Amino acid sequence: MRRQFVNDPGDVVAEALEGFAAAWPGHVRLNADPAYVVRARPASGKVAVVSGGGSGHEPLHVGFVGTGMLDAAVPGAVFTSPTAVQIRAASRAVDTGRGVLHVVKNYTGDVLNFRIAGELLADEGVESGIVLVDDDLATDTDDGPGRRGTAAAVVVEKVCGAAAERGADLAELTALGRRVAAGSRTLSVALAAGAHPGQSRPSFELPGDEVEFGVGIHGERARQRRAFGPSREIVPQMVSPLAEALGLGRGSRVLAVVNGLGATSDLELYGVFREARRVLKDAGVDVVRSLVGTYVTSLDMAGCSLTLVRADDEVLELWDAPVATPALTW
Amino acid sequence: MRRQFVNDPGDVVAEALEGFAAAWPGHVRLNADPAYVVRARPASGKVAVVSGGGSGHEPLHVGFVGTGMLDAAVPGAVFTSPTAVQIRAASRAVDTGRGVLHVVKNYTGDVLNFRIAGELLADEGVESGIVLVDDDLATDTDDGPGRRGTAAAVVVEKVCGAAAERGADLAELTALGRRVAAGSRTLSVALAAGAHPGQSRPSFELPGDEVEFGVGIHGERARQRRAFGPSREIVPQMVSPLAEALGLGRGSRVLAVVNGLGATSDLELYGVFREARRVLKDAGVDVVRSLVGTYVTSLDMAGCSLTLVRADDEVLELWDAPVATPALTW
Amino acid sequence: MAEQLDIADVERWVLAFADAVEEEAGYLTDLDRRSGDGDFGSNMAAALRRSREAVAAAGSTAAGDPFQVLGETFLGHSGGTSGPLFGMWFREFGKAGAGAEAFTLEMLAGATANGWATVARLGSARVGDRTMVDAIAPASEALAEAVEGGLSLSEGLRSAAEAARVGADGTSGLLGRRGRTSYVGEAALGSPDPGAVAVALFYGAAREVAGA
Amino acid sequence: MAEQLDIADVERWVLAFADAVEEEAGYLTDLDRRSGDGDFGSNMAAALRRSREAVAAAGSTAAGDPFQVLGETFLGHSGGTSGPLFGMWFREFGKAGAGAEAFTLEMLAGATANGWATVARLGSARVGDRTMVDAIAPASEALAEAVEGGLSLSEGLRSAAEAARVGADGTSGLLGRRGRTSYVGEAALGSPDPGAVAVALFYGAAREVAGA
Ligand SMILES: Nc1ncnc2c1ncn2[C@@H]1O[C@H](COP(=O)(O)OP(=O)(O)O)[C@@H](O)[C@H]1O
Ligand SMILES: Nc1ncnc2c1ncn2[C@@H]1O[C@H](COP(=O)(O)OP(=O)(O)O)[C@@H](O)[C@H]1O
Ligand SMILES: [Mg+2]
Ligand SMILES: [Mg+2]
Ligand SMILES: [Mg+2]
Ligand SMILES: [Mg+2]
Repeated sequence: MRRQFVNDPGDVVAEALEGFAAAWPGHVRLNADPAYVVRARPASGKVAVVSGGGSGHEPLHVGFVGTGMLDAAVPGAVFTSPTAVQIRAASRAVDTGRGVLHVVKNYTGDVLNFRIAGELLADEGVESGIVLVDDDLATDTDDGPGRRGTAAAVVVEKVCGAAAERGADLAELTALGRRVAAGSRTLSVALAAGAHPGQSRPSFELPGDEVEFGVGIHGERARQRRAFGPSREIVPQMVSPLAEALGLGRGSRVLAVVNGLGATSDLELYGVFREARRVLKDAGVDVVRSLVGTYVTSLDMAGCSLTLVRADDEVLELWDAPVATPALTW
Repeated sequence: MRRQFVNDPGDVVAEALEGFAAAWPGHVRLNADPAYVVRARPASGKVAVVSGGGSGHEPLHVGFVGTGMLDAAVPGAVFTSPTAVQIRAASRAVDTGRGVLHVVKNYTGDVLNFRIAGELLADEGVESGIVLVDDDLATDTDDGPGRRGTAAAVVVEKVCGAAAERGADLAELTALGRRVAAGSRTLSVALAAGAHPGQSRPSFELPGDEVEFGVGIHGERARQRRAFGPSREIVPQMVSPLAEALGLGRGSRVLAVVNGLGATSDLELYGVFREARRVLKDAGVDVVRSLVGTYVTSLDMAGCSLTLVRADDEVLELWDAPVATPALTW
Repeated sequence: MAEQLDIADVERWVLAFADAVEEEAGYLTDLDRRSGDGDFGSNMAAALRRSREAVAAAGSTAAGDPFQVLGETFLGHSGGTSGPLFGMWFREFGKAGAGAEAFTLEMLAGATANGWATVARLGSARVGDRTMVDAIAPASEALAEAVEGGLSLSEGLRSAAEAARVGADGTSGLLGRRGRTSYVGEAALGSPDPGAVAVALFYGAAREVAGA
Repeated sequence: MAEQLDIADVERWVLAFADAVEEEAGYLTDLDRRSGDGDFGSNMAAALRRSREAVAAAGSTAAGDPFQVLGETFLGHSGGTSGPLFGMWFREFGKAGAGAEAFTLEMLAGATANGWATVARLGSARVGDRTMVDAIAPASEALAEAVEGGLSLSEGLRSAAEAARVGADGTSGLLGRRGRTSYVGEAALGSPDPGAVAVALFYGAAREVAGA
């Protein structure tokens, strides 16, 4: 039996956005209808970086609006793409004349609505470019819509946000974002599904001796179930395919993100990070930067994802650049 | 059936600390045995602020080590006080000669071990003072060990940390911390219990139509169960007794902390914050600062706490002062 | 019958389309249940209910305006895949009739061709992929032939409506290659694609208004 | 028998205490189950196992040193309530015998009195609260009387051991006012407080080593 702190399920996102904006007045402003979040202090003279997608993944994306990262975030209903009109309105609101970079997780609805928004904006003379984030190795198949986008979005948004702050133009940002996305892969493991606001059953039930291996962030099941076991057995099953997919080897440098899917404690996430580092170290791979915490969720799913991102000097410098948002500040 | 990402349950804390220190090399250093965490760049010439307690409440306390907040944190086993020797070692490590402030949540084991540590330190000529955090209104009874300490610890640590950074002496810090603690009250509501690492059952079962009202952060049941309902019905039941206990009325100013107990989504927490603000506003109480997120947990408990802290200019200025820790930075 | 569709005709067309979709909402949803996630009919009906009000409130001054409103409404309020595609589809009709007093057959043929291109581009959908394109494409070809052959507006629209209906029916035998239906494979065979059926209803409504 | 306990005697005392607690671990845990959370015996036994090794490794040069080691071990490794209280208790014996070749009866009486004060201060426990203090206090009074009366070391320790035993037994009839036992109320009546029993074992071991 799952319960949540909600009023009417249909109002969850609007009410949460209202609370979010009230909680972070120094960082963000909310436009309620159409719904989008912009920086409290608008930037000037730079390419605007805008992201968005369904809600239910908080702090992604609204939590990353602020100096050094996003200029605007466009939240849809839970697990539902924002509309093209929302995206257009948010993009218009933050365009300074140098164009808008759309960072989009690779889901049909998101891609479609951001593409349409791009066409609507073009009609109005606002230039935009898209970076598709498609890091989910579990959906790496030859046909179909391609790999899903998950936690690598945080890295792409951070890196592009920093580069935009330094004055990069839209073409440079698009190329940079695509390079980072291309160098990112993620695998996610669920121990228990989350439940939609107002629903009393989780989206799937797992037997006690199995995990969903390669799960997404929308409560859907994975293609595989594997045996549950201690982290020392599960984590290497995540690390090795990622390292292989990215062609990592002795001397490679990576940025690692260990991300909780909603209901996973920091104790567990840090334990997973410790295992991942160990496995990578044994392979000669150097974890030069990391982010461990709850950043891209699937409502209250119990599980975690591991993202590896190929790190070069430019990416590292942009990663290290100052950022001040509700969910990420340094 | 609960499962976690762990190896041997007895190693959870040690392994997580190792991962934590590896994840935040710019902020912290770990001493593995006896276990404590100190700043990566030790402060000099200021009173050291040290906190600690059982693990399972992450990011509290280790996540608050860094500039502007704690000099050291001393984690015990899950839900178990650190030992006096651990506390002594951590305090010794960060004492700069101006003494050590111990911020202690009011639990018998914590109080005892911090008091003992204070006596051990005194024997060695290290001065220390204790601020007891006892904000939990649900345990406000005449006899017994007094109110438990919960999320107000974050506020006390932040405010005292900032004051220490500005050069306040031990007596001033002790008085300040006690004042903030005295002006803080919390109520917590659980929708589902968490489970200890390695245990497959949560620490209690709740029928679907009830919530634990006035729960603590150690998986124990509350004294009361109340009817589950929408946030607009539950939140006022939290706000009103807090406001009454603190004597809040028209014109009062408060800092509000809406805190997730582990498995509660940001969507829900921001919704709760929205309700709390609304109820307080109706009573003429001004929420002048807020913190909404997952800061003091009870493993993977589904639930949230609301803390109100009486805010005066000094407290607000110290709250706003810069802080740079893994879990709180501005 | 008139050789043009003026603003009032276009508004009637929109309402007739809304009526038809609302009437068939259960059927359309059921089709989407067989081939997707079962929200098509209710989503379309909801967006069209909203559009009715918006069109009424808009006070159109050009033949394209009701479609412009329809497009914005779909792009602004309709989730899922088909919502924004229909939004862009209507938008092409809005553009074609922007500033014009009425739609001619040529204008409708042009709007349909552009709409086809837009939907195909955005959805990467080709004929035979079991999508709305499988109704759009034959309608577009029928309209082009009608213009070429000098047919009247009502004749052209009847031809388009029939072509769209045949195209939609034909999706019953197609394996999905785009959208959610591509995940269910052969299970969708035997019933048509809901998006294609909706396109057929769109031209059916036009034919009705044109009195053909 | 000797009128003093030298380093070797103190080490024997510590070992005899450890033996006694390990032997009674099940019983002590059972007592804690009735009045608390059921971890007392196993926690004490674990801390004492660790202490055995630490004392052996320490190479004591003063009579207080083994107790110093015991105190540090309990303070550094024993959780719960009684662990740190025993740690501070042993520490008082360590201080009393710091730099000394042997313990006299006076020194033991002084250590006990200081230990009582420390435990009472830290635990806010008074006689009659159903805690270890209910065994410590009579032992302390017996030792003070023994010193006053000019008794020998072995006579004094016998008297202390007997007083501690009587005090511990007497907790069976007390309602808890400190620690977890205060939560269970009358349910604890009829069985003694485990901490008090452990204190009785401590003086019992001393008496054994003193040959009394
Ligand atoms: N890539 C695509 N290109 C064109 N049309 C598509 C595409 N994908 C789906 N459609 C159309 O959309 C219809 C389903 O719409 P809808 O139920 O809104 O989608 P979903 O619920 O899967 O997001 C299908 O019947 C099909 O006609
Ligand atoms: N406040 C106190 N002061 C002195 N002794 C105490 C106090 N509380 C408990 N004790 C002693 O500690 C013993 C229980 O120890 P332990 O099992 O370690 O405690 P817990 O498991 O409750 O933390 C009791 O039998 C009692 O003798
Ligand atoms: Mg559908
Ligand atoms: Mg859908
Ligand atoms: Mg006990
Ligand atoms: Mg215990």
